[in-house]
Amino acid sequence: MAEIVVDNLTKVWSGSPAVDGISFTCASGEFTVLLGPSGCGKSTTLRLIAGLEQPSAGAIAIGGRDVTRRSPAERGIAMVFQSYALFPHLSVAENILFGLKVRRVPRAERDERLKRAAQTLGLTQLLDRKPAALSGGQRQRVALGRAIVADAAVCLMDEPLSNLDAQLRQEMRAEIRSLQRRLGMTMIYVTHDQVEAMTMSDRVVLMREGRIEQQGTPAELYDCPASGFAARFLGTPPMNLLPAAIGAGLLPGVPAAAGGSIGVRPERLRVGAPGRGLAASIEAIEYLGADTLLTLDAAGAKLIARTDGHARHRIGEVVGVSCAAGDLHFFDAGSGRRVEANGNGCNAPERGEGA
Amino acid sequence: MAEIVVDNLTKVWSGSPAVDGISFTCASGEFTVLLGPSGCGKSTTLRLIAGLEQPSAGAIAIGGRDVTRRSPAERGIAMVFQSYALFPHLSVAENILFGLKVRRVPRAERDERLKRAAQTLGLTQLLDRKPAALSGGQRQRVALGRAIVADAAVCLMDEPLSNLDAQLRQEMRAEIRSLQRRLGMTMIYVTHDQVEAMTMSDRVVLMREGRIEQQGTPAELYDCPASGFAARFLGTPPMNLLPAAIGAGLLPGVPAAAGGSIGVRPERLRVGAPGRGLAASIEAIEYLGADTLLTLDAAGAKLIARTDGHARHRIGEVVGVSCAAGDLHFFDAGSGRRVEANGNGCNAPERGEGA
Amino acid sequence: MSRLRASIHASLLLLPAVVLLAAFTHVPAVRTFIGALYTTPRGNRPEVFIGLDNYRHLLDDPVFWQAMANNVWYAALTIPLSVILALVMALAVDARLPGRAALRMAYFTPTVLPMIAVANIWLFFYTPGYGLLDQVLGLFGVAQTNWLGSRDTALNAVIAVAVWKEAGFFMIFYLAALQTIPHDLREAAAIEGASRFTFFRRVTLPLLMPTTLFVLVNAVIGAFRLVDHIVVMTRGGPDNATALLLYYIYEIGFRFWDSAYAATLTTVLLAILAVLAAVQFLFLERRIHYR
Amino acid sequence: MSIADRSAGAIETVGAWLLGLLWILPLAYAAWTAFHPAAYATRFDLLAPLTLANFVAAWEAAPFGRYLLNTTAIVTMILAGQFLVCTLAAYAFARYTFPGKSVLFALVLMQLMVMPDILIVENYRTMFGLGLVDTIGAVALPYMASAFGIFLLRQTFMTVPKELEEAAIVEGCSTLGVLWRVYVPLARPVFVAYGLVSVSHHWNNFLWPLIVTNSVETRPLTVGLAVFSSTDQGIDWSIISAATLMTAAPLLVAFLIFQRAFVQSFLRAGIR
Amino acid sequence: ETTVNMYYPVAVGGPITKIIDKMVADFSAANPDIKVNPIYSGSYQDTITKVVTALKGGNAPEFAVILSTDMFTLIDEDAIVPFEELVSDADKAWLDGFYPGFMLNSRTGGKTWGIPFQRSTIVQYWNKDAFKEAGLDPEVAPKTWDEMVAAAEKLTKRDTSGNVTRWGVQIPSSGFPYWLFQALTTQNDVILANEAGTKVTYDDPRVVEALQFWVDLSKKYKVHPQGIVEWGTTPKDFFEGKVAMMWTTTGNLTNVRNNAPFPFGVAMLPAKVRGGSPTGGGNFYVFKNASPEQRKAALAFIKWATAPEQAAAWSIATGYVAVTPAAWETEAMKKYVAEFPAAAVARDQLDVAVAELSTHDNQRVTKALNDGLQAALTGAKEPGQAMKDAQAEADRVLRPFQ
Ligand SMILES: Nc1ncnc2c1ncn2[C@@H]1O[C@H](COP(=O)(O)OP(=O)(O)OP(=O)(O)O)[C@@H](O)[C@H]1O
Ligand SMILES: Nc1ncnc2c1ncn2[C@@H]1O[C@H](COP(=O)(O)OP(=O)(O)OP(=O)(O)O)[C@@H](O)[C@H]1O
Ligand SMILES: [Mg+2]
Ligand SMILES: [Mg+2]
Repeated sequence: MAEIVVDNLTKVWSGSPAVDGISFTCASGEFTVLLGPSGCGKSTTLRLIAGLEQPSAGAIAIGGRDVTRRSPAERGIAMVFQSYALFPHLSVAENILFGLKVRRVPRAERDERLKRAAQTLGLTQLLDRKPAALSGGQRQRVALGRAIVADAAVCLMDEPLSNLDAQLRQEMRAEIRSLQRRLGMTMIYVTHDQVEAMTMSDRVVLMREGRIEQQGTPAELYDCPASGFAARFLGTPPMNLLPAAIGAGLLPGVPAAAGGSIGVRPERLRVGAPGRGLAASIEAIEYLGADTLLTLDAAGAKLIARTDGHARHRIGEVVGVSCAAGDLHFFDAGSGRRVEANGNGCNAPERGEGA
Repeated sequence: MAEIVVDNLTKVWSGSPAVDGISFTCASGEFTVLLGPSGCGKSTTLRLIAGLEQPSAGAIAIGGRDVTRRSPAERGIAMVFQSYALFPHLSVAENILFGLKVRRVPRAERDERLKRAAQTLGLTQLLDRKPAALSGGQRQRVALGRAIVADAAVCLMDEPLSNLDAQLRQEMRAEIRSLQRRLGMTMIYVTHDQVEAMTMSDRVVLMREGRIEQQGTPAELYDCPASGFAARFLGTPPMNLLPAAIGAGLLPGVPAAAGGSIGVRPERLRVGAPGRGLAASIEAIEYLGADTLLTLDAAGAKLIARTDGHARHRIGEVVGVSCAAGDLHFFDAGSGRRVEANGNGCNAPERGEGA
Repeated sequence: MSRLRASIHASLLLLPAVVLLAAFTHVPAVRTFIGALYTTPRGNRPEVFIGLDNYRHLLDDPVFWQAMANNVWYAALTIPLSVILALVMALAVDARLPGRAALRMAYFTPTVLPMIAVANIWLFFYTPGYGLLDQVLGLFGVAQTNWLGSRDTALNAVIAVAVWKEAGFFMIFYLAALQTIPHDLREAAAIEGASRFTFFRRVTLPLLMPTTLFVLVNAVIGAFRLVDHIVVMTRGGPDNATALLLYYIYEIGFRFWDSAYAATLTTVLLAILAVLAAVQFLFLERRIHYR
Repeated sequence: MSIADRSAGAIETVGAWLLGLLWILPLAYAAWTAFHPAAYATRFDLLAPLTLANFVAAWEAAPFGRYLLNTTAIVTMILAGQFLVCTLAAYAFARYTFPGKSVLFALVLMQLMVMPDILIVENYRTMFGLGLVDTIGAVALPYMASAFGIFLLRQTFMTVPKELEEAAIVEGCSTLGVLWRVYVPLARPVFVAYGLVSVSHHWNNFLWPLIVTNSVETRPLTVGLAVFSSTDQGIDWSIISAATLMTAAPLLVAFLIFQRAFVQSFLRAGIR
Repeated sequence: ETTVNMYYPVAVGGPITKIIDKMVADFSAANPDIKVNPIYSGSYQDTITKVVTALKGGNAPEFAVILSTDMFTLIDEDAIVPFEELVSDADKAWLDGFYPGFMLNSRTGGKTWGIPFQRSTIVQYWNKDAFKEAGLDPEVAPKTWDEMVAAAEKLTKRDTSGNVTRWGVQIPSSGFPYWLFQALTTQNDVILANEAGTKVTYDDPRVVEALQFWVDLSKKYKVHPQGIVEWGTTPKDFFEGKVAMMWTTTGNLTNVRNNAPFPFGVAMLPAKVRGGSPTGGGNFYVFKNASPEQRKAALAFIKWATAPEQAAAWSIATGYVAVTPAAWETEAMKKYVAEFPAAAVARDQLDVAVAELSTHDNQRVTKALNDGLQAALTGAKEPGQAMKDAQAEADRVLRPFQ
């Protein structure tokens, strides 16, 4: 229906490339998340796909048709802008209905869709307001509403939930996901929230400085990060990366000779009595409600371990840190790429399908 | 030095109150987080404190001086706007330095502060760009930079990190917190991210529809939510709220008679073999990398339980769900307020002081 | 969008304007300017090609040089005065002043009132003895002055009228432009402790630059084009003291019916204006931030 | 607000009002003379008798009712034409790149400089050729493409945030749709400003309408007004003032109505 | 039925357009086969602009009322036909029935190009109260320059600080100072231009002398305001008592009569070597592009409009000088003069009236003079120098016509 194929796409802004020869495919009806640090080219990629920027090189096909030179209107897309791009002179309702009016959707249907979207987004009370009289989150929801009502085959969203509170965000996540499924939309979704990336997407494209660092299912990225960068980018707190010499202490039988670094996720670390595993002292304790984060010092290397909410530790206490065999990741010293050491192959666990 | 006292503050927008008689105190050098759902009045409160809106009623004192009728410039504050409010015609450097130039800070010092801020924020390469040529996250960092260089006694920030990726956000969090400590700034910080609220703040003010729902230390709010709303607002996934009749099954000896609801946090639930605690079936399994969320059905009531990353459960499996005595919270049926049932007093654990 | 398609769209959008402009400005203008190379045709004397003779004559024409000098002085005063006043007015009526609706009206009236009538009223203001100006100055013991009848004051008296007429006109455009400056910038600046003047200089003014370019170009052109009040008030007198280039052209064209010489003068005036406008445009356009 | 601010504010208010008084002085004077007998035209005496005789005399000197109608038709026609033609052209100049754009723009700006009076003879010939002499269309036609308007609207359109256009395009707006639904509403204060200025200008335009029209059915107010100016007998300020007020009153009222349109609240809060 | 368009200006106050419309209606009643279409065309200046524009656009009117001084311009544009071509022999007498003073401006090269219609001349008005106050005979106006200076010196009034509160005499000098100056030169017995309109005598010593006198009125005698005196405000100055005597057109008679709050007198201008004044105002011209029938129709209207009854009515209604002696003999006119004797002063002055300065390239030649006059009056040049410069410029302009 509306597969998106991005082929060797490049966008250069006055000399420096914002997007640097990326290629990926987003199958029809699939939900792809673009992930990456600030300024890595996510929005630019999205704008290129939308046709709002002309690529410096490369091609884009939507639904099998090369649309590289087509106007945005011809691409059949809906979009949520990172900056919202609400029309300041139109009310919330008019903003949401803008595209439908332009496309001459009959009035009755328009009203119907508006009502549904407003309800979903909790905007029913605000339909007559101008954007200037809305809170930040409300504006963002209006922007979202505009994309939702469009029922387009392809939907592009640029951090559509960044200004919403956790609860609303969770609802919206579920809503967007189910809408996308129901309508069979092909979705490209930019977010900096890895929980969103993990829970919503079929596929994650991790970008770094205009290039693709790794792409795959969320579980693949989490369990088999292709590089130190990918390893640290997904997961909060991020994976601990230790010099191989030190990290080897976590588990008996790990060769420390190879150099490079060893990674282990905070939640995989077991903090117990001293003597077992790596000896470390507790430097800081951060209580997060559900968990407590321990910052540990092992021979000068810092580690973070996540433990239960009320784990009773004290600063300065000396503990032993260990982990299971499958929990270690090895990265090359120079390139930072993953090394499949000791036959420690990567097998992502099955991902339970959400409700 | 710069204590902020908000007294019975009210702001009415054409009939409906956005802020409705709130009072709180932010001690000098304290870090207060304003938390609450979208549209609850956080930004409005901040803008009232900054002097950008005139209150409909109430007073604001900063450093012991009533500033209710003072201009923003006289209040000695720095602010990060939710909408960034960058000057479109000025470069990043000029935007950041705007306030310092206005205040005639000597050139050498200006350059020094700019350099430091740009480094902290990772903007060094972008100092000559105009805002229009920045990514969303970069813009937000410029807005942050403007507040950081000001060294003001009072600093107000409105969702300053919402467009940053997890890693950068974590760095910024630490940076802001340490800056605030170092300079002894009084900070009021709006966020929708409860991790930010929990890790950064000395005090949380939880708002709802223009009123204060609860205020206290993060641990107080997390461990002793004053209402069902507060209980569900903090924590992801939120606290499970079950009808007392069902919830009583979690723990032997809990009286189901009282009515109202019983709350328990997902991470406090222990999922074990059937027979122990409440019988429930697994409806969905969501893998988040570090954890797995189980959605459970217990006699028609839905629960979420957080378990280890690779907990091996299957959809449809029947399990027993239980928890410890101190983990239950009781809420009144009508008002939703907390009920201290059975001497189940609330004692927030000590909070480990972070690095 | 492809370049070709963009070009087609653009040309369709421009078509009506181009046709009308060509029909009623460019073609007649070109015909007029060709006329500058001939003698003026009269009913009983057909035109004769004389090449650049008209331009040579122009160099020897003392009234032309006088009008030129007058016009330079006139422009040097009216342009800055009217543009600055316009900006001041716009800022005043954009702020929350008491009675700003009435003030807007007051500033705008010169644009609404017909020049033929208004010039007559100004004539009264300047009348020696019992004119309003002399009546008011008389209160301060200033002697009677023949404002329009003396070579020393006539041009400046006329300039005052021009400034009066132009400032409110430009104010309207500044006022409209002020509305498009986002309010949160003002707030951010207020928090940074910027005084209103600083905000004006560092934010408002740069963001008003597109309008300023427009106003400046028009003010420059206006300084060479606005002569209605001269026609009524002084007719270029006394002794050409208030003769401006366009008035002189008007006189040559519609009193002397010397269309060839009028075309010559027009060509020169147009060249001056084109250079001035181009300089401003090229100088400012690159410095303007359009967002 | 601090005391310093407040006193600065007070000074500004007084200054603004003084300037306003200065600016309205001619109108005030016109009102004074129009409502008083000629003998008081130059003497200001609070007890001077009021009269409407000047208005009666002015009204009777020409068919002002008909002229008013004609003028209204002319300015409406010009304004409609200008809005259409200039908006389209300004949009092309503001948002398209095409070969020869700057040359074309320079040619448009040329019109700002070429005074229409100079072209009267040629344009009359054109109108005569088209058989339009003595029609309202002939009065309006040469002014419909206005370089002033194109330039003004171009400047305005160029400040409209690009992302709004992009949002509209993504929503499926055509070129004209974007113009109509985004640019025009966002430029509303400027359109109002331009409208007021254009109407004022053409309301008061004299020479071209005088030349190209011959009959009462086509002539504008100013031609009637000209009866009172520059007579051999010197100036009768009373009658000129009365006639001026009569002709300018609709404009003044229009201004009072439309000046509110300058204050548009929607762009006031930051939309990022 | 023949339709003819007539452009006409309005140069005096009052409902002129209505008067014209009524005239045309009366004419139509008498001549049902001719339809005259009167087109109001602004001031004199606007009218000539409109006429020439239409002419160059190929659409000139059939006939028009235009300044008598524009005769050469119209001839040079080859726009008009002489009346000798239009009138039958029987009508030749009609051509001779006008005051010769008016015909001076209507003929050149032995042909009659224009028919006087709305004509005027310069007269002096004086304030009888002021005369009384100054100890002068309020019923007698000065008859010579010397008398005028003497009277003006008495009439000029100063307040304690030396500011003048009333001037003795005022001769306006804005816009078209040449016309009033021509009165002074005529009185000094010099004619400024030849009949062919190809030569001027601006630098004649008598011209310079006349200019010197005008300058001296303010410089030497200090009885006349300094600098340029505005034409438009001069009547108002008179009403306000700011001047005791003014020189202005007979067209102001009605105006002064209605607005002067004091008794006033009207007299012929004072003499130096001789009395005299230029005439002014507009003539009928018939245009070449009119068809023979249209020319005939236009002529019929012109004849009708200048016939004694109509000329008298027009004069009474507007204040213009009736253009034929016969008009003054009508009952209506006699009655009017009896009521308002001042009206006859202009007629009496016609005996000594001269043609208004008119040459080929008329406006340019008069501008040369105007500039010179204003330069002298504002003190920028000595009168002799000013007139020499003006002569040089006029010679340059007129060279092609000589
Ligand atoms: N200028 C205004 N006019 C009218 N209502 C307004 C205006 N500004 C805000 N509001 C309303 O006031 C309420 C509080 O807005 P506020 O911006 O304080 O919310 P918030 O807590 O910051 O929300 P968010 O997290 O979405 O930014 C909202 O319902 C909003 O719609
Ligand atoms: N118009 C422009 N001109 C020049 N450089 C630009 C422009 N727009 C973006 N850039 C640069 O291109 C890079 C990629 O920008 P982009 O907006 O795609 O980042 P992003 O991944 O969306 O970041 P964020 O998460 O912060 O929104 C950034 O370094 C940015 O500064
Ligand atoms: Mg982005
Ligand atoms: Mg907010």
